[in-house]
Amino acid sequence: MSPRIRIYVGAYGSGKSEIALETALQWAKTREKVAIADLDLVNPYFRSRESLTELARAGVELLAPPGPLAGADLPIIVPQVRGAIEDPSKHLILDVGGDDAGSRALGTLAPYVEGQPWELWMVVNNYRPFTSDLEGLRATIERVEGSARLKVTHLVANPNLGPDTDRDLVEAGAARIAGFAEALGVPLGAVVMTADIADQMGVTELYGVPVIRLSRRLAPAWYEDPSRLSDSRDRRAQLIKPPLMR
Amino acid sequence: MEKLLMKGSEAIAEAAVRAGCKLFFGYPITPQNEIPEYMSKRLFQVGGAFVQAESEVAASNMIYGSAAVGERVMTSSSSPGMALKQEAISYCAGAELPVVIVNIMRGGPGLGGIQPSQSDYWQATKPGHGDFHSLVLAPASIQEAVDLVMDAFDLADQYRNPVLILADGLIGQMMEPVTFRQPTERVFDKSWAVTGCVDRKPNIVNSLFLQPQDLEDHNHKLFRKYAQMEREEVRVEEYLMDDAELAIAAYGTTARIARTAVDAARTEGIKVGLIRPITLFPFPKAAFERYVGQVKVLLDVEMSMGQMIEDVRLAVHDRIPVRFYGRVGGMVPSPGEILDQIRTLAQEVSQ
Amino acid sequence: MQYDVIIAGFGGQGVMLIGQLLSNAAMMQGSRTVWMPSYGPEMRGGTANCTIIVSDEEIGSPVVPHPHAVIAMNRPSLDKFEPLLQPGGLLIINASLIDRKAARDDVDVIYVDANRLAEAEIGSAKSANMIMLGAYIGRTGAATPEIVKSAIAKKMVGKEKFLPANEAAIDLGMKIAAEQA
Amino acid sequence: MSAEEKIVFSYPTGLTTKNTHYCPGCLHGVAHRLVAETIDELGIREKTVGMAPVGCSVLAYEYFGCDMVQASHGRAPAVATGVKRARPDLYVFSYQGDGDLASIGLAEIIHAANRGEKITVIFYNNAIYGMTGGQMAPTTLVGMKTTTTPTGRDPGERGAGNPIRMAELLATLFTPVYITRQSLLTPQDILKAKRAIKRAFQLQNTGFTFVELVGTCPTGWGMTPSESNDWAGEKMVPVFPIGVFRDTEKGI
Repeated sequence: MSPRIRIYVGAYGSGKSEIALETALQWAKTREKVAIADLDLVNPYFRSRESLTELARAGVELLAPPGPLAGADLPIIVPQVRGAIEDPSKHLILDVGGDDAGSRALGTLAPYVEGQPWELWMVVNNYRPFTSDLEGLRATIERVEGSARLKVTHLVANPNLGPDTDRDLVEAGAARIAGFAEALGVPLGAVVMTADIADQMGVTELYGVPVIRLSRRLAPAWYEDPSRLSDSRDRRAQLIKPPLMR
Repeated sequence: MEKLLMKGSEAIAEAAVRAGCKLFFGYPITPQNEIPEYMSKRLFQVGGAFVQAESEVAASNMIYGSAAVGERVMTSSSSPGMALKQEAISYCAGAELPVVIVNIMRGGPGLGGIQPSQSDYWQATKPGHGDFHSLVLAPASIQEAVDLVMDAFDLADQYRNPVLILADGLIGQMMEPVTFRQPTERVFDKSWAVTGCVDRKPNIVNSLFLQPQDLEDHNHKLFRKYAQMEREEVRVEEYLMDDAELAIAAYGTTARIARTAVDAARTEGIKVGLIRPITLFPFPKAAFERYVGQVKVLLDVEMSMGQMIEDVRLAVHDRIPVRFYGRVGGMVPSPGEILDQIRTLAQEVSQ
Repeated sequence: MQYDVIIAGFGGQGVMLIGQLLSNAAMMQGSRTVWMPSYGPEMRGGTANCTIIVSDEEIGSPVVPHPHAVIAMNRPSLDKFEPLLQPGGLLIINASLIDRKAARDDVDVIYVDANRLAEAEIGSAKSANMIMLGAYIGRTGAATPEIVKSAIAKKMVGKEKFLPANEAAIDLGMKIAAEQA
Repeated sequence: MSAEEKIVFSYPTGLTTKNTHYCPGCLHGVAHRLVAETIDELGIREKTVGMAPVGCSVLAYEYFGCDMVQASHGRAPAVATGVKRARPDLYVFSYQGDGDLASIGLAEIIHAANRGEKITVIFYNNAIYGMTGGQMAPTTLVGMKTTTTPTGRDPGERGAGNPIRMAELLATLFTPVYITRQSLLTPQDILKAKRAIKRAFQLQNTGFTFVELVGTCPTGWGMTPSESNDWAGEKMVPVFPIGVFRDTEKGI
């Protein structure tokens, strides 16, 4: 079993919160006293605190600002987070905000984390700016480690283009990120893909690490809509066509 | 009652004082400087206070503060300055504070010019950030300006909402005889004001709502007030409309100029009338809608590039064609120019 | 019946003041009236002008593109407003400062040597504007001299010693208007 | 209560019983408490109106036990002017952070001070924008990394300017009657800060009074609470020296 504290960091929009949620729900099936802390101070939208009900049903404790403050544009770390870090009976997932700006919140807690069993997983999407090549990724990791005051222990491959993701794209991306991991000397922790692509590929493991099956929980309903239509790529192409050319 | 020959700006200031306005915060900008200048002399005579603020932004936040303690308060400015006041006007609407704001319009965009204009119709009726409305009153004479300012304070208190007096530079600068009526004796509940929490729980004046549902509810509450304004506060003047086949839509000074043109056209046998919105929000939609089937063409006349015309068109839903004639930049349309437009339309209609 | 007049001159010649006096007099005699200034940069240094309307009926447009009368206190004012005058209208020219005759032959013209007369007859060059006003009311009857004089008295509370000179200036203007009839 | 019992902690009525949202180690709570205790000790809760700013302390209107007005960003001194001019009998204070007061609201604070508005301004300076996620504030120290000065605040080539010292800046004005800077970093500092806040309220009706408080932002700085206190003492206090810059009654 992996250490009881799992921290997710990554660039903006890399998919941290989705993966943190999925991990919490998975852990809840096999572990006692699972908690997830929302340290995302940076982005007031699409944060894990929005999945309150689902987490409660699975028995996962959510450590996030209460009530109306959850929607506030305020950088709040609740004091219970430190308590959970130092409580040996808790299995804790820390969902940290994007990029080095977001991970500064983790820097506040780093001295308490250091004395405990922990892993810091950095989520990487090679289809995002700044982490599409090795140099960009190396610089991002350095920035994040600088402000988090902790070292990245694992990379998580989350190759995707949102609703336009397909099997080819995931396979190519996972290979590329596995290459980054090797070049950086940081082990791969998991490969992430949506459940339907995992089924298409028929895999539960890739590059010797588990596949995390994602069911995009945080995306609002309207976000999915284009992909439910017959061919979202053609739709997009139409929208991009300059109106004056028609 | 004694008649006084007063400049529009002075008359507006005096009307405010007589309506019980105790505080004025302003910043100099032409053509409305007579208002702060008048207030700087007058308010200290009635135990009030005047502050020349460091900016229009500050001035409008000062009225927010004075309104929060439940006092009658006013500020004034002209077009570019009004843009800066929009911040606090939105906060006043959000926190439901009664304030009166006077805009003596000049030409734009940008620094524009200081000559008369009606270029702020949009800024007045479709104001600031967030979903809200100010109640907008547009006088066409100095006497009407006086009467509307006095009403504005009651309306602001009644609805706990900003009320805007929108006038062009001519109304601000010209002199006409005026009389002042006694203010109404209406009493308004101000138990919400922050006057010190003696024998009650603390009051909070606020426009921040963290819960989306609460904010949506608050917006709905505000819009129920605007709906009530649309039912109860619409003001409009109709002139020679009974048999009119052509009608002019105009407000403020432009409407007066148009009336002279209407009179002249009538002597030529042209059946033309005038609809003059006095409240720009709520807009007198019904006054226009009523003439669907009777009026064959509407002519919207403005000292702007066609701002009010949008509301006129919405009111008649394309069931009457709406034409436009406007002058901008400080150019004031003459009665003759408007008369020419009327003649052309009359010819079109008769064909 | 509607009287309207544009009074124009340099800033400092008192054109705004005689306009206000006329408007006040109109109000005091129970007429409707509007006084409308040009304002802004024009007021500083260049020409200043104001429009006054006196009427028995409600006044529509405060803007008068073609006035029935023009009082021109200086040359630029004459050049600017003479062409706008209604045919048959009244043009009052300050002959002390304007070195040309009226260009129009379809209007009624009064030449008033206002500055010189003000100094010689009234004893103060400042009264030139009052002489012009006297000429205007003398010719048009827009207001009676008595009511204009009481408007002046009202305006000059605290400066009563200047009252006789101003009253004399009004009378002098009326006399000139009568002489040139 | 028996004679032997001694109250070591009580809740000031100047505060509501609502739990604050501040992060562990944040000193806004301490500053709030000092203001509230002052209001209690002077017995003026029922004639006090406070202005809440925009910034981390935006919700201050929920925490103070007196009438409160929420002001737009930086405008609290202007709103306070409106309140005090309308009701000179009320005690009026604004509570503002560094972005609110020293950046967007610089004009408002300087002119309120210069007019001698009879208000008390409590200025919490922690050298960073907390609310919006740790961007550079006007008081950010040279070299300090923020999300908008990723390589450290650089007054040189990058033209990011130097920290603005508000207490000193306001002390160049003739009008204010009391201007001080205190810190909240140690218990002794807090006692001194309390005395300063109380003096400001006591002098309020003689003119403009201003108390700057050197505080921390563990979350924005990425440090533990104790590290932040140490850092503020070592780095901030030399740039923002503690002291009284104006006390006209005492001839300062």
